[in-house]
Amino acid sequence: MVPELRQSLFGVEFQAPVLLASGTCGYGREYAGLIPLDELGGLVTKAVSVEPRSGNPPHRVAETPGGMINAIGLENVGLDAFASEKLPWLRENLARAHVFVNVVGRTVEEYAAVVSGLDGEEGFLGYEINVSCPNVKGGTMFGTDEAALAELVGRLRSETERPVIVKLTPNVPDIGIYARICEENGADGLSTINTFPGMLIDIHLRKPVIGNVSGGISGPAILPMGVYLTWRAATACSLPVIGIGGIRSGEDALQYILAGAHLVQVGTASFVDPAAAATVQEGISSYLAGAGIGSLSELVGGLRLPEHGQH
Amino acid sequence: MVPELRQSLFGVEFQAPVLLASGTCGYGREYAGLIPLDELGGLVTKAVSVEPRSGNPPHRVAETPGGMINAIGLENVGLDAFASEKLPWLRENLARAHVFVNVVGRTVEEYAAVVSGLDGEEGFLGYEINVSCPNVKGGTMFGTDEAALAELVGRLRSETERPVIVKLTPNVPDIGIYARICEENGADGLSTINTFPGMLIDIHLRKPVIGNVSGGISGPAILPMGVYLTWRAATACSLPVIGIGGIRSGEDALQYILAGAHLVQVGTASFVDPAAAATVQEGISSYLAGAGIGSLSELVGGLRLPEHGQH
Amino acid sequence: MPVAIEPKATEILSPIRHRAEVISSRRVATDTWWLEIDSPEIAGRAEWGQFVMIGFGLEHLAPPFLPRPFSVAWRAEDGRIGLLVRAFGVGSRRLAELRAGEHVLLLGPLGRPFRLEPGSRVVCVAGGVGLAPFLFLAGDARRQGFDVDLLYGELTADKVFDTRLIEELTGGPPIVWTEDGSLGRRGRVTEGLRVEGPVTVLACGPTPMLRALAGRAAREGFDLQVSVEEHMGCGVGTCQGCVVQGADGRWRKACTEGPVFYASELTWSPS
Amino acid sequence: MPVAIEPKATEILSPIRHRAEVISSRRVATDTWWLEIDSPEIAGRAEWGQFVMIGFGLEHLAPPFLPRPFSVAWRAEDGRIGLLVRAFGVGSRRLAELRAGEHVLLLGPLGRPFRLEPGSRVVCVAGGVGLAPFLFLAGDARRQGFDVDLLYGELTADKVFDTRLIEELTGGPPIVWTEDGSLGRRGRVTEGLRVEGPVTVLACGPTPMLRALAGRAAREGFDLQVSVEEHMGCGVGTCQGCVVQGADGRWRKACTEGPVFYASELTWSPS
Ligand SMILES: Cc1cc2nc3c(=O)[nH]c(=O)nc-3n(C[C@H](O)[C@H](O)[C@H](O)COP(=O)(O)OP(=O)(O)OC[C@H]3O[C@@H](n4cnc5c(N)ncnc54)[C@H](O)[C@@H]3O)c2cc1C
Ligand SMILES: Cc1cc2nc3c(=O)[nH]c(=O)nc-3n(C[C@H](O)[C@H](O)[C@H](O)COP(=O)(O)OP(=O)(O)OC[C@H]3O[C@@H](n4cnc5c(N)ncnc54)[C@H](O)[C@@H]3O)c2cc1C
Ligand SMILES: Cc1cc2nc3c(=O)[nH]c(=O)nc-3n(C[C@H](O)[C@H](O)[C@H](O)COP(=O)(O)O)c2cc1C
Ligand SMILES: Cc1cc2nc3c(=O)[nH]c(=O)nc-3n(C[C@H](O)[C@H](O)[C@H](O)COP(=O)(O)O)c2cc1C
Ligand code: FES
Ligand code: FES
Repeated sequence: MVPELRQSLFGVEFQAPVLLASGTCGYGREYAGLIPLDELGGLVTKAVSVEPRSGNPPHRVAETPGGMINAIGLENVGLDAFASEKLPWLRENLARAHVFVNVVGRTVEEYAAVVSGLDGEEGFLGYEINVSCPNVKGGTMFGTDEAALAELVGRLRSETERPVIVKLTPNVPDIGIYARICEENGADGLSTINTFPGMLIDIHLRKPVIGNVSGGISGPAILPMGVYLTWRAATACSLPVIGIGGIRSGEDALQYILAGAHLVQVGTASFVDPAAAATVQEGISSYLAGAGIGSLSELVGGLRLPEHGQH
Repeated sequence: MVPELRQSLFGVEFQAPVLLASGTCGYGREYAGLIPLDELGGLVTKAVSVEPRSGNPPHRVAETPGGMINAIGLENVGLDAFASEKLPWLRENLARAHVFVNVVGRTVEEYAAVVSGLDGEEGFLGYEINVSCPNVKGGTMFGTDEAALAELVGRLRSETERPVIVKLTPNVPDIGIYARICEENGADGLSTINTFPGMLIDIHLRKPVIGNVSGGISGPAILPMGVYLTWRAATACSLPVIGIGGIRSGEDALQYILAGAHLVQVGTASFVDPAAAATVQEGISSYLAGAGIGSLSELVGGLRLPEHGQH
Repeated sequence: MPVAIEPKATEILSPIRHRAEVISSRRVATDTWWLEIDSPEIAGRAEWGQFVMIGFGLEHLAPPFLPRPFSVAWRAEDGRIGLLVRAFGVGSRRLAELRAGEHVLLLGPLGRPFRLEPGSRVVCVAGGVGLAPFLFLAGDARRQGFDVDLLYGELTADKVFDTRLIEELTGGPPIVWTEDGSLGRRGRVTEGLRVEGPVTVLACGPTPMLRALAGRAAREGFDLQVSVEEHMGCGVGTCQGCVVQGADGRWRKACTEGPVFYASELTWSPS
Repeated sequence: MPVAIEPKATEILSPIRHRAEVISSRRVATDTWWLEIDSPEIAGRAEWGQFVMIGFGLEHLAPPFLPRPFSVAWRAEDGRIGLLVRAFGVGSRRLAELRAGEHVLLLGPLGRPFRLEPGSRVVCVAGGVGLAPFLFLAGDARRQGFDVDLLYGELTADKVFDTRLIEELTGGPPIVWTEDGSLGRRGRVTEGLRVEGPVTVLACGPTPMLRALAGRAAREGFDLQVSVEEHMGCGVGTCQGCVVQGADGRWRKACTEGPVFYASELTWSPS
């Protein structure tokens, strides 16, 4: 018996629970021919901003223990070129995998401009809102500023009927607060988590390895943090959650799913092996088959807590 | 030429910059005979609370990718037994390595009771205040609550003339804010960082592996986060900083030192190899010798930033 | 006449940490390997039931990143120690794959050993790789004049460690039980335990097996020593990671207060 | 008469990802190894100057956790590819230690290759392991009738890759330079470059060397192709990690727009 991986979510059906994470799969086309994109759950594009952004000076990536650091600087082609040059390929080549457009901005207006600018186009399902961006107005990130986040989510809700997924930032004392703000302001789902701020120093040159000084840490190193924050977010509100962080096997993905995620994303692991997302998907399927579980959805949020736990 | 590792700090001289981290070296005695404790910079005891604490149910530790999770639950013998059973051994057996007592509490009063209760004793230099503890009054951690932290540090300052080091928690949007609160309220130094909240799920049992459900993540996986937060804390205030997180080589330690740390602590690495702290210390020394650097203190905070960095 | 065996363990000597070379590795059951490691330091000091922490050192990040506890299953005159390694999860699988010439980091010998009462018959009850400490103990004890029974249970025949090697190492044949009866007697190894006259009962194996034996020991009134398992961080008492619950409800460290406890020292909560 | 070499690279075929076995490993200089890997798929398609990402796959956590870029230094009829691996940092040290029988994960062939202009003399300027792509290119080009000079510079003699093997692979002796004069000519390899008549100058090596050549190319007005190095995440254009600065100030991806660029396409900021 082939286990059922399909789930209905955000008004559509996902054929499988694994998506490629934003910033690690370009605009999809780069992986064409190399991996079976259309057999995955979907993908999230590189961030799109209203104007093109040139990004940070090199080095932009380097290895850290069990993971990596990156500071790309949200380099992207901008809204117009995305719509005219990138979206058509996705529209024409993906029939079953769903596409989310990752959206960034420096002001609420900038985010709203991307959403309203794209909303009439075809070839994607919805938006993943990256709130780990500095807010020009407040100085802090949208994702760590309760009022700014509420305003942003509410505004984007009014711009579109498509699913709006908010991708939360991990470096807050209580992610549940931010999860509830998203829910109360009309988001359709959450992605947990973005990268952790980190820094790598070249001790010989006495300089940061990364041109931007600091960057975001991703990869297996952050797996247990991602599982925890996914569990906290999923139990703090009733929105569906997409689990992200360090996933490189079916077992890793199932930790997120038991913690409450409906879908997962694979990021850094695709650099280690472009076949990672497919491997994760097969790993989930063969685990279910081996354990005699008919459908993945039986496991979502299926974590059993001990009575004595004092989390 | 043997490089100079000594540094004057907190009113005393540290013969070397490497200390054993709290919770990973018991009360020192457990390592006696196994590693040359008195040749290190020092050690930080397991947390001491006013009453004994029994701690969490098993499992309390497990491996995570490139690191580990722990939820010991601050099990400790309590103030009185610490003073009568543990401190004498440290006093009698350590002539050169300095001892910090790691202090925990559920209220400001409990912290203050530990500090005032121990202050007349001999055998230790000062206190490392663990603020990653839930505050009974506010529900949040002391380390993520600006007002509670200010009150706590101010109160402890009034209880003792000994060095008070505050050990900061990493899961805040801006650690610089907390660093400055410590400085303004009279702390003598900072330790950065404590563990990251995380979770590990046994997918077969569908249960958290850790008896306490969630725990703290430590080890190499968190090295780049620790370096970043040390740099942020060291540049946000003028207090000396002790760098902690994932250190297992002289090179790792030197990243922290260039980021602004005067001293470092080695935790999880001692489980992998009890000789880790000595290895780190030798690694620092041989790096300095090879690079022709006469004294470690030349490197403290010696990070050079590129002009374009937009951290 | 058996001679009294004095445990030196209450004041444990500092353990030794050293890099050691794997001398040989041999598959002895479906998922189990017999490793011999060159460690004169540990071979010279290990007592029955003590264990080592075995890992790969600071540069290794893949599992096992933290070292894992394994019973000293054998110690040879020439300085080798033997470990019986069952590929259980991802970390022990890597250890089971160790090949001659590879190096490991050893810390040991660790923990409180088994104690034998002079004049008593010794019954060892081993569940699965719980056999390990008894390979070492049974042979020594027989040479010292003890009358030893070694009861050894597995689920199925393919998991049973080479019985000729067991006989060679321990100086006598084990009494093998399999749950499906595919080798030896059929049923749970605990059924094989008969307690008559002065007897020292020692047990090592999965917690449900130990729990069952502890229940019998309490009901039938015999002394039982058990070697327990718990996740370990340090192996030397610093991390407080390895606790099991004492009879008084307080936590006891498996690494330094155990791994061998009298069953009566512990709380046996229903699983 | 040399034949025109048409680069097929603008529309690059999808790269291949596969597990491959190391066939042999041989130390060829103090810190440099020559690896042969069984990869008929990549051997059959690699072009001059293209590279592979080489790593250990998803279970490996120690460096190299991320795969590392290495030039295809050779491709044999029987499906082997050759890599010239210098132990530079901790990741490449592990790759240099690869032994026959070990497996790696390969992704390739990747990137935009060198282009040869028909009728021109070919001068390859190699700094250190920048030699790698020219082992493959020089032999092929000579067989195709090109007149090829291979200038090869190292700091000291002990770093120089086995010159007989170079001659065997490329069909001619390299012109060796060492900075200390311990082998071949003394000085920087760039001093050896004479540009007369129609010439295709190709360079691979450390950035300061490329910068010096780019300066000369601009001043003396010859075409120069350089193979650049930058940290890479994916190797296939998805991560935008590997940028170098284009002449117009915009970032260019070394993995898909390079690694071979005309020097005039890039900004050469003073180091
Ligand atoms: C004192 C003692 C002696 C032992 N002697 C032997 C022996 O002789 N032969 C043998 O085959 N096995 C023995 N074990 C069990 C062996 O240590 C575990 O099978 C092994 O640690 C499992 O690791 P893993 O990575 O394969 O398991 P995983 O389940 O993949 O490990 C995940 C995590 O669990 C921890 N863990 C899991 N099971 C155990 C366990 N039982 N003990 C400690 N940590 C655990 C690991 O440290 C890791 O953090 C002994 C255990 C103890 C405590
Ligand atoms: C297109 C291309 C072809 C190459 N061909 C060869 C070759 O044929 N032979 C050879 O010996 N070397 C070659 N290199 C260089 C080789 O990739 C680096 O020496 C190697 O990646 C260094 O890794 P490390 O872990 O040893 O270095 P470390 O400095 O320890 O690595 C730390 C980090 O830096 C990154 N890094 C460091 N240097 C480089 C680099 N130069 N390129 C990419 N990432 C780097 C690593 O990915 C890692 O994240 C090539 C590089 C490129 C870009
Ligand atoms: C090179 C790189 C670029 C990224 N770019 C983006 C981005 O543009 N927008 C975004 O929301 N997240 C971005 N991320 C974060 C990932 O989508 C993901 O949240 C994170 O890497 C954790 O997952 P992982 O451990 O599987 O990589 C990027 C990550 C990497 C490594
Ligand atoms: C088993 C264990 C117990 C710990 N107990 C304490 C503690 O009692 N008090 C404290 O401030 N930190 C405690 N810590 C945190 C460490 O002191 C240190 O901050 C953290 O582990 C990061 O350093 P590392 O990566 O070198 O281990 C503990 C860590 C571990 C692994
Ligand atoms: S394993 Fe650390 S105290 Fe027992
Ligand atoms: S290495 Fe990822 S875009 Fe070039």
